[in-house]
Amino acid sequence: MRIRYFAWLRHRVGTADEEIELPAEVTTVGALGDWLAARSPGFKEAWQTPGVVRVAVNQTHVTDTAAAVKTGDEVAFFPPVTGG
Amino acid sequence: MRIRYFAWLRHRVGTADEEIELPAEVTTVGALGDWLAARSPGFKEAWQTPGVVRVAVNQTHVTDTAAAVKTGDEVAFFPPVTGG
Amino acid sequence: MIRVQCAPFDAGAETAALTAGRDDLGAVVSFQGVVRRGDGPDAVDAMTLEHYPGMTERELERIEAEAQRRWPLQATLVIHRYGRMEPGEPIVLVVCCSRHRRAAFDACAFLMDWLKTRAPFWKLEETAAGARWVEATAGDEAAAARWSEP
Amino acid sequence: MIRVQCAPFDAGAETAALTAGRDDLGAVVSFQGVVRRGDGPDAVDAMTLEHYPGMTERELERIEAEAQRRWPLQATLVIHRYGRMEPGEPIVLVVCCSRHRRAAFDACAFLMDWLKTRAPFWKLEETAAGARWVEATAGDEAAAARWSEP
Repeated sequence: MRIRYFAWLRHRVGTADEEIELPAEVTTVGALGDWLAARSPGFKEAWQTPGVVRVAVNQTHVTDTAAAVKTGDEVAFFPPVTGG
Repeated sequence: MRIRYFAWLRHRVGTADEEIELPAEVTTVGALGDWLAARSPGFKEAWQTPGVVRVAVNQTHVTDTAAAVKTGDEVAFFPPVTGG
Repeated sequence: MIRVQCAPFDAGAETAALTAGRDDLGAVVSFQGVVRRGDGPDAVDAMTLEHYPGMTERELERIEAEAQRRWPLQATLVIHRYGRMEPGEPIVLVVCCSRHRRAAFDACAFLMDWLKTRAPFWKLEETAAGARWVEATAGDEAAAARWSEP
Repeated sequence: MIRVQCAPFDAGAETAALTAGRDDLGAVVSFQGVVRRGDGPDAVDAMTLEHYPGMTERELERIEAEAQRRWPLQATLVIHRYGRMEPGEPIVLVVCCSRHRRAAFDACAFLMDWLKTRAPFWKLEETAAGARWVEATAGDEAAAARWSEP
């Protein structure tokens, strides 16, 4: 599974993207975030602060942490957008 | 006093503008309209139909028929505007 | 800035001139009205805009000043044509610049709504059935009324 | 039509190309967002827009399709830049064409409000005090929320 980070979350994590082997028990966006948080203190701090981290699965916004993720998906984590 | 007519009201009256000698007893927009209506059947029909004739005194919209007019003013009569 | 003219205008060039060299504008909203041909027997071959020289300029200046009073605008432009024009030609251009987009959008919509009900212009359309004066619409009155202040 | 690009664009030329040869458009509303320098210690020397290639295009297409679903639009254009830009440079252009002005105004404001809260762009500002990521505002969330359907 490909994981991508953007903007200041990319700085906190220290990488723009990474390939991970998705553990079998990680099947939702929420569980994936928790699993990544256990590996990265920078990500953990942001992930545990409400309203700070947004998620897209296969380039589509996801707001429900119960949304499914599976091997082969591209999952992105980023702060609220500020374009326009 | 200079009187001006625009758009289809100009066609009805048959002139774009005219100079009149303002009778002493005509001191309001309403009285002026009535006085002009007595001279022009085309103007009279439009003037007596509610909401059809708009008035400007010295190039400023006037909505109150009791508004004052006097010798030297420029008074314009026209249909609701349709620019833009 | 307001301008009343017979000649066509280039909306892009006018807007570029208004904003040239400025780095304090966050939002530039523009409205351009264009002669629309329309369909069927009502199709318009051309349109002639009559206006009231002198009052037109004064009224547009009043409307522009009112927009500047209501919103924090850094630059405004109103160009309105008169005379004969064909489908596809521009009739009117309104540009509003502000730091923030909401003020620019609202001011531009307001300027058009007030212009439509106050600026002394009248449209004469040429169709296959002959020439006819365009009638004012209740929709335009309602649009202008939504900007009335308490 | 949507476009994501690093190079600057000419709003006037883009709008002219969109409307060229058309006589069925009554109203053309455009929004242009520009890098604003700002004042004092917060003054911005430059700004870099990061984005999510691929998702950006998809999201802009979704937003444009939603506008076309909600309003009778005859042509739409969204151009958004990424990369480094200086005060006075254009960031984004949205153009909406419709027969009537209200639809064009509303659709253009809607596109900007949704774009501001959904399109995956992030602004990094360079100031005298260093670089800082722009924070999302509650105002933008509120602006987007006013378009929610029942």
